[in-house]
Amino acid sequence: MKRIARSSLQTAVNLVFFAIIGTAILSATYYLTRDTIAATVEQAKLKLVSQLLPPSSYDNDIMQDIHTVAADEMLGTDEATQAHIARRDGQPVAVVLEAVAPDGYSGKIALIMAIHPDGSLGGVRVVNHNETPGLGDYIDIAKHDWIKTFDGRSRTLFKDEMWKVRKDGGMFEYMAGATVTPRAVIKAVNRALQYFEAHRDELFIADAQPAKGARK
Amino acid sequence: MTDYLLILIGTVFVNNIVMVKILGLCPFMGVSKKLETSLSMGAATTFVLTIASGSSYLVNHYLLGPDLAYLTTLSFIVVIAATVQFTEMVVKKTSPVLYQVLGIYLPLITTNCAVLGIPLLNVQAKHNFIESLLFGLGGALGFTLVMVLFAGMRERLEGADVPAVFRGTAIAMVTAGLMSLAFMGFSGLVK
Amino acid sequence: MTRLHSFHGGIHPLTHKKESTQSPIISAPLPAQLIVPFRQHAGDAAKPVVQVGERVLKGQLIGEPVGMISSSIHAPTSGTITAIELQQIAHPSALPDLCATLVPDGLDEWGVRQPLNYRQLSSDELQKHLRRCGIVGLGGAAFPSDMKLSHPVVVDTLVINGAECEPYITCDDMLMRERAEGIVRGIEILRHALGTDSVLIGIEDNKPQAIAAMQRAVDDSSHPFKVVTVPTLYPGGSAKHLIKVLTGVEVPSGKLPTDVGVQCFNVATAYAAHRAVEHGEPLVSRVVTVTGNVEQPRNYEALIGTPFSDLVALSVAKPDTNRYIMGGPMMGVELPAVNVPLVKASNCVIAASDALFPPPPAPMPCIRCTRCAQVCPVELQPQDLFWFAQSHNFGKAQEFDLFDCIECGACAYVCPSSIPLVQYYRYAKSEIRARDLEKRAADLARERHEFRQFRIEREKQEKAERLAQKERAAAEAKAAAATVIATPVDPTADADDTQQMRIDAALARAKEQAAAATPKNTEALTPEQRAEIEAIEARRAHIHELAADAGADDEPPKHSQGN
Amino acid sequence: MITALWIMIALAALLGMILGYASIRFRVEGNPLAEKIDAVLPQTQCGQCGYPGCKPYAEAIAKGEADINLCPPGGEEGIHKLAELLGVEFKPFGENAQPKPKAVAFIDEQTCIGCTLCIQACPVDAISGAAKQMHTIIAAECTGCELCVPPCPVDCISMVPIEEQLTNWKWRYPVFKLRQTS
Amino acid sequence: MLSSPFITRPLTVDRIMLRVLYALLPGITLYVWYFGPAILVSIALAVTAALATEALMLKLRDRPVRPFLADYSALLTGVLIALSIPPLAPWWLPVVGTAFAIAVAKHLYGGLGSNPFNPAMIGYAVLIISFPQEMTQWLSPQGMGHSVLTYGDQLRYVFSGVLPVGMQLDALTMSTPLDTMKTQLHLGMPMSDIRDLPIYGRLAGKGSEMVAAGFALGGIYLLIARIIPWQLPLAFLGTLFALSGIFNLIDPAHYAPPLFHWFSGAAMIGAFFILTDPITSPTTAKGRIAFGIGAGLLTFLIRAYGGFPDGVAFATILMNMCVPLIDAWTQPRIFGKKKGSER
Amino acid sequence: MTLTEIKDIAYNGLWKQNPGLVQLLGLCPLLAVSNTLVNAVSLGLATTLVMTLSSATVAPVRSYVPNEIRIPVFVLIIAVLVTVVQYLMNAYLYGLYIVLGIFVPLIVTNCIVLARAESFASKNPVLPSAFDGMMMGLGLTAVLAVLGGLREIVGKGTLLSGIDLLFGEQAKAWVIPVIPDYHGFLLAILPPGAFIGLGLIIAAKNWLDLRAAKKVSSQPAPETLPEAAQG
Ligand SMILES: Cc1cc2nc3c(=O)[nH]c(=O)nc-3n(C[C@H](O)[C@H](O)[C@H](O)COP(=O)(O)O)c2cc1C
Ligand SMILES: Cc1cc2nc3c(=O)[nH]c(=O)nc-3n(C[C@H](O)[C@H](O)[C@H](O)COP(=O)(O)O)c2cc1C
Ligand SMILES: Cc1cc2nc3c(=O)[nH]c(=O)nc-3n(C[C@H](O)[C@H](O)[C@H](O)COP(=O)(O)O)c2cc1C
Ligand SMILES: Cc1cc2nc3c(=O)[nH]c(=O)nc-3n(C[C@H](O)[C@H](O)[C@H](O)CO)c2cc1C
Ligand code: SF4
Ligand code: SF4
Ligand code: SF4
Ligand code: SF4
Ligand code: FES
Repeated sequence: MKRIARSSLQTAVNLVFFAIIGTAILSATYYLTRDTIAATVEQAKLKLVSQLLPPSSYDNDIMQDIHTVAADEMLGTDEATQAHIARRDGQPVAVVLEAVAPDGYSGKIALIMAIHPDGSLGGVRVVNHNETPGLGDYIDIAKHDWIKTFDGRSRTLFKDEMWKVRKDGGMFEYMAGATVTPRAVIKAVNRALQYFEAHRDELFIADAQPAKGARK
Repeated sequence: MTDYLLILIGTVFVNNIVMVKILGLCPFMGVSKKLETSLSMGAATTFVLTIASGSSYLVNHYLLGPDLAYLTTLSFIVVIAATVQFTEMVVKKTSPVLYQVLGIYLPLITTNCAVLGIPLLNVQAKHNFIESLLFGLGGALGFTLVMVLFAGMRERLEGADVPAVFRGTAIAMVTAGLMSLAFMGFSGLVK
Repeated sequence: MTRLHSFHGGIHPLTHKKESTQSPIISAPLPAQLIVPFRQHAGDAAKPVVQVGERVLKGQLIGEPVGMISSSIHAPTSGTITAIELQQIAHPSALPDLCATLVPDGLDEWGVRQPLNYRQLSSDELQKHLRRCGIVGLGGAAFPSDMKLSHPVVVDTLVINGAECEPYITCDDMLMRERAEGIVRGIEILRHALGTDSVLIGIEDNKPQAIAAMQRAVDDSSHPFKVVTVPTLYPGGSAKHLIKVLTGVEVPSGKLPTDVGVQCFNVATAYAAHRAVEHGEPLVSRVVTVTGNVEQPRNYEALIGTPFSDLVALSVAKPDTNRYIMGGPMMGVELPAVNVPLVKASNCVIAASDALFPPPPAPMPCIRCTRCAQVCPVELQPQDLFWFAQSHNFGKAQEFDLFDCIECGACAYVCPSSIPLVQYYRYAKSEIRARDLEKRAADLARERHEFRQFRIEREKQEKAERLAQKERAAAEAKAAAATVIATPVDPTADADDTQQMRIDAALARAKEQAAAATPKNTEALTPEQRAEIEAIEARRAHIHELAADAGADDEPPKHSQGN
Repeated sequence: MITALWIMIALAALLGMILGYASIRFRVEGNPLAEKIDAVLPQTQCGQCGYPGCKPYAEAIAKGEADINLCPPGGEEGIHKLAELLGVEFKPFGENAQPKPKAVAFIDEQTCIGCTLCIQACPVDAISGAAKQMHTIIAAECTGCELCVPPCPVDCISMVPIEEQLTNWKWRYPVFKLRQTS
Repeated sequence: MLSSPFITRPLTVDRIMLRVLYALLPGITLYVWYFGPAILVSIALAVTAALATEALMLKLRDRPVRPFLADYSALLTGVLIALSIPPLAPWWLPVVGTAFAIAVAKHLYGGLGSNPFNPAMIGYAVLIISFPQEMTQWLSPQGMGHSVLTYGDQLRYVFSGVLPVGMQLDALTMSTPLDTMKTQLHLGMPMSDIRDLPIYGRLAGKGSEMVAAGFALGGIYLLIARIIPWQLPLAFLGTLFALSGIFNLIDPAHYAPPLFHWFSGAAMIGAFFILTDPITSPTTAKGRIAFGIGAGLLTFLIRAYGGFPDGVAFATILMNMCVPLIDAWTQPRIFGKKKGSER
Repeated sequence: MTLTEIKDIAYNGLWKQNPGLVQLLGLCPLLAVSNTLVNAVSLGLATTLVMTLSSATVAPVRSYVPNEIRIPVFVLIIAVLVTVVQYLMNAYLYGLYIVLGIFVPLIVTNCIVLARAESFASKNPVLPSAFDGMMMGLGLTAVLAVLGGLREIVGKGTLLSGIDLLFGEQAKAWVIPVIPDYHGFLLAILPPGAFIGLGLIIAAKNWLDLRAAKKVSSQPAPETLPEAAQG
């Protein structure tokens, strides 16, 4: 019995020793790189935003100017997201919204878009999708420029029936053999614009406390 | 209930851990020469993987929390390695017969990417405890399924007139490729 | 009417039986020379009991059974034994076997014949008699019939095999047509020996005349035997399948028919039993079909040992004949040469030509079409057996019941890929058997090796003990001496030194002794012997040196013992 | 940082204790693998593998010290069996370990001087005879290991390949031309 | 020395394959009748590619070329691939698919008889995954499209991708009936409305239902000629019928009726010509039933819920993976052994 | 370390005992992230780094570790190293870090890392161990590179796509369009292509080995080769 106890203890001490050293090294690295990582992540997001909005068009710290958007059917989201607000000289220039097209050919398509206060689109990007490679994936900017056709469109200029693929009588091009995907994206963007119309004013009010901790 | 069923179907077939997620390949290739051993290996992995996903959920949820996320990998792998080592010792003592069959393969489970991959995916997907368990179980069942099927085919291939340069692992790889091609048929089944 | 049963599979090849049933059985003339193999039956070969140059009478014992499964061999006619040597026989290996060459004297003089009344004999006595008379199964397997009559369990049905399911062969058919009475008498003898009540005689429906003749003979004999017509279906003549058809009983895999209370004999065996018991004639001749590519296909009653060439000459082989098959086309063997002798199991010889039996097209890979499985009477999966056999995966083949295969050839007959399936099975079976033997030999070797290790260990220990005893005695003596002489040298150092010296000496002696140790089967060595061995040892050491110089690769194995 | 340390220490201590406990509690002796390997080896005891007999070779394999392709008497078949048992790839024989055809030793009884040296060399006691008497080899028990050949001072032992006879004849693997005749 | 038996029945591999090819003729004829001759070009391309690849691989593997080319199995693979891709496909599509099928799925495994996967279906799967766009543009039946391509036009398109002036590929092609159904259901159209679309005929797709019937006819010939076992088509079609029937009864707005399933897509050709590939299907009767049921189930699942409009190809290769195990676990009782007794 | 030792270790790691081709260890990253050359090489180098360090750490530590916690301790060491590498990548190569995804932390369970720790580093001194780890890592990287290149060319018709993740925006110009106007053979980029591609590479290695063996053995021309039966 004693032998067992001693052995257990010995083993434990041994393992603990390595654990301490390991944890120490790890923690050190973590604390050393933490800020760089945070900066890099921010930078990456900024880079995405810059595809939607020219950086010269705003002058605020867009990453800090946040409005939390509750989950909404119109946006296709099922948890709260963050909208970033771009301002120039304090005046809102655009809001960067996340939306989801739930009815892609193979599941959800995650979108991000910049909407100007007048309801026109700064641009749309697909951030995540599972569409068939080679068929439905032309919505991805890495594959095709199709997504750029949204640039500058607005619901004031184009009526609801124009927000369709050409095949259904709308204004959007599509690739033969894959119309489910563009339909889903167009529908989602259109609905996001409608959401914007309904919530325009509150969207441009930044959260009182753009706390860091709120980030996922 | 249906949700849980879908998780199970999704992990076993649609997002099969080996064929689609490409995890756990070393044991998949290494222990699939014989049907019996692959079944046993599957069983052992199922056991460890289910425990690992459960306990790593607990570790992650109750010990680490969001602030210590950087310890995730470290703590998970230590828990897993200990589980495997413990299982090995217990099996060795309590059931020599089972140990005969699994003996060589048990330590291999530690280095099965799937065993660490599934807990990490669990964290990424923010699964709750039951979901984590099911995800682990489903992943392991999927692992067992493809490994057993693969072993069956490899046993049959032993008799085939495979070109010399392809004999052995090369044709096994090609077979695994065609299997994963087949598994693509499941895509879209569970969205 | 007996209700008939059926078995899975089977095939309907063209029977080609008409050709050889047109004329009655005739006796083949005495050949110039008879070659009688000593192994004509399943089991161990018989032991020759005659000398070269000895004159023998017809029916005289020339080979005596050895062991349990074995049978007697008799002189087929009177004449002189001119040789007992290895000669080519009808075997697919084309390897020779021990045969007696008998030059007939033309008298065909019978030795002593001792007819018996079977009713007064016990089963045991009958069995002994049949063994003495060299009666073996004439249905193909040539299994000693006496063995088949001894059975530990109750046998209630005797099945008589008159199916003759193989194409071309008609010897049983003709025998039944012409000698039905003898057959029925033989059946009664076998029935008596077995002690069964029910006797079923199964004959395929393509032999109406044989059926009629047998029915008549049975009616005449007033025995309650049943002649049953069974459908023509190859391999309906296989004992287990005939039993299934006639009685509905399936002989379990790996078991004998007697285990389910049935025994099966061929009609010709029954006839031979009749001749042996009621005429005292040992088995020295049989009916054999000569057919195929010959001018006069027919059946002969021929002496065992008749070269096939003689029989073929009688029927006149057509000029394009290029090989001969003993047995039927489904299960027979190709003769290595046409002059090999007729044996007890030879029911047929077929002259073959490429026109008659076109050589099969080159085999293609198996396409798993399972036509073979559809016809396999044992319900095996021949394509799997083939797959494993061709990849030398014998364990799996055995797992898939390779040893239940009766080698009937039905699978190969239908195989669209023309794969010689049966040969693969035979290959696999003989490899497995060889491996089993090897395994047993290895186990034996391990045992012997371990025993040897153990013995050496024990001997070493004993020797060490003996040595220690001697040492102790010597040390005591020396110690006594030392005190007497009383040297001024440091006693401890001296003690150590002498101790060391003594140990060395002892070790050397022990080594020497070990080298000359008495191994198994040897008595204690005399001094002369030891001297001689020492000389040898020296020579050997020299040889070793030479060998070592000659090259490193000749190095003796690391553990060469004894030095 | 401090919490991290504490957590890892607690975790490590706990698991370490469990494992340390288990290592004593569930200790197992012996090596059943070597025995399994030994069962596969041909027991010729010839030492051609470089080990003094089959058992030591089996132990060496079990310890992972020896390759599986060192036993010529076992043949390729033996390697396949070992590969299967150990779950490793088949490995062909090396240059200097090619199997020879099976043979048994034969003592030329005219030349034999009855020195008993061969008897001592034979690992399976397959030689009978006594000193100064003619020796004979019990063919059925001879494993063909050739160990008795070098010790013989008068070179009277030769290895005779086992010939094919009716009793040990085997059906051949069907060979037919699938290759082009060219 | 040869072993017994010395006689054989003269039905050889090439004759079996040839009969299967004959049995495809009614279906192909109807195909040409309804969709024009483009399919013949596809078949010719695929067959040429199949034979060329087969010959090349045999040469590389140092095996005799002639007997294996003459066994028609490669040819059959080629024809089946051609029948499963859109007829108006660019020339390289059947060529790439067939070459992959023969080279990788067949010859890397040792050629005829050794391949665990159905080569034609591997070829199809590779194509639909790699070139989904080209693989989803099917010809509309004759008289359905706004214009009709002449034989020469079809040829020219296949080889150069150029259509006659004023014609658009869009106008000539459509997605298959199954695909359209899937898309429309996705868009929320109820089943009844979908069936009123002009591309549908009485049972399923206009034209394609007749082609399916043609294949069924050929299949019945194969059944009668005992070239294929009955268990496979029966179990497959039965399962498909039963499942689609049940779902159609429960929710007719979202699930197509059984006959629709039978006569659209590859169900018929799959049941009689593809699942029945002897080399890649189980060898036991029970195993074949299990195989057929499994394939039927998977086909229905993929059609009803999956990402692909048709599931026959994937169901086939998924079930191919199970064949060794099915075979091992459905070994029949052998003569003289009790059922379920340990082998 | 003697020169022959160095040569031996290098030959083992790069060819004879190549982890990806012969030992079949470390397959998951090998197959999962080899869809482009850049991904493949990056993960390969990260793994090499971890392997070198872990082998170098395990070698001196080994003798102080009781057997029953050998694996946990080794794994712990590896995990620490991997996490460090992970954070460094996260901080300085963010784009790549996102692309390689879960496979960076999974270097921990990359079988080859532990396998070398167990089978080499635990029996050898520090320097050879570190060198062995590096060579094994490079062997894996080499296979990754070949496979990644192959898949990228066949699948996309380009080479070095994604290089900008490593070297920033200006590197976009370095992408080589190997086959211009290529249709794209998607299969190669998807998982089946990974398996089949690796199968082909293994076969190619077998072919090279076989050819080399034939060349060697063709000189003495041994008659002992058993006649190959039915091909
Ligand atoms: C394998 C496969 C994958 C497909 N993937 C997509 C996709 O990702 N996006 C899409 O819109 N359509 C996809 N489709 C095509 C749809 O099924 C459908 O044909 C098309 O969207 C309807 O187009 P149409 O209206 O031009 O006929 C796919 C089709 C197949 C066969
Ligand atoms: C080793 C062996 C032992 C046998 N022992 C008996 C036996 O004790 N009793 C018996 O009736 N038959 C015995 N037989 C004979 C078989 O039942 C069978 O009749 C004989 O092998 C001929 O079979 P046939 O089926 O060629 O196919 C034995 C056969 C063999 C091979
Ligand atoms: C495939 C096959 C076919 C057989 N056909 C016959 C046959 O037609 N006639 C016959 O007497 N024995 C035939 N036998 C042999 C029988 O199985 C059995 O050995 C014999 O009837 C026993 O009688 P016996 O010992 O008197 O020869 C056949 C055996 C096999 C394996
Ligand atoms: C009834 C039958 C069905 C067949 N079906 C296919 C098939 O679906 N796909 C295929 O590639 N070959 C098929 N073949 C041809 C051949 O079996 C196939 O090419 C082999 O799989 C090649 O080894 C078939 C052959 C027969 C007799
Ligand atoms: S030879 Fe064997 S496998 Fe073939 S049919 Fe006859 S019993 Fe069945
Ligand atoms: S009949 Fe011939 S080709 Fe058909 S499954 Fe049997 S062995 Fe194979
Ligand atoms: S080489 Fe000789 S001693 Fe070594 S294992 Fe083989 S038979 Fe035994
Ligand atoms: S007699 Fe010679 S060859 Fe035979 S086992 Fe003994 S030592 Fe070996
Ligand atoms: S790298 Fe080996 S299992 Fe993943």
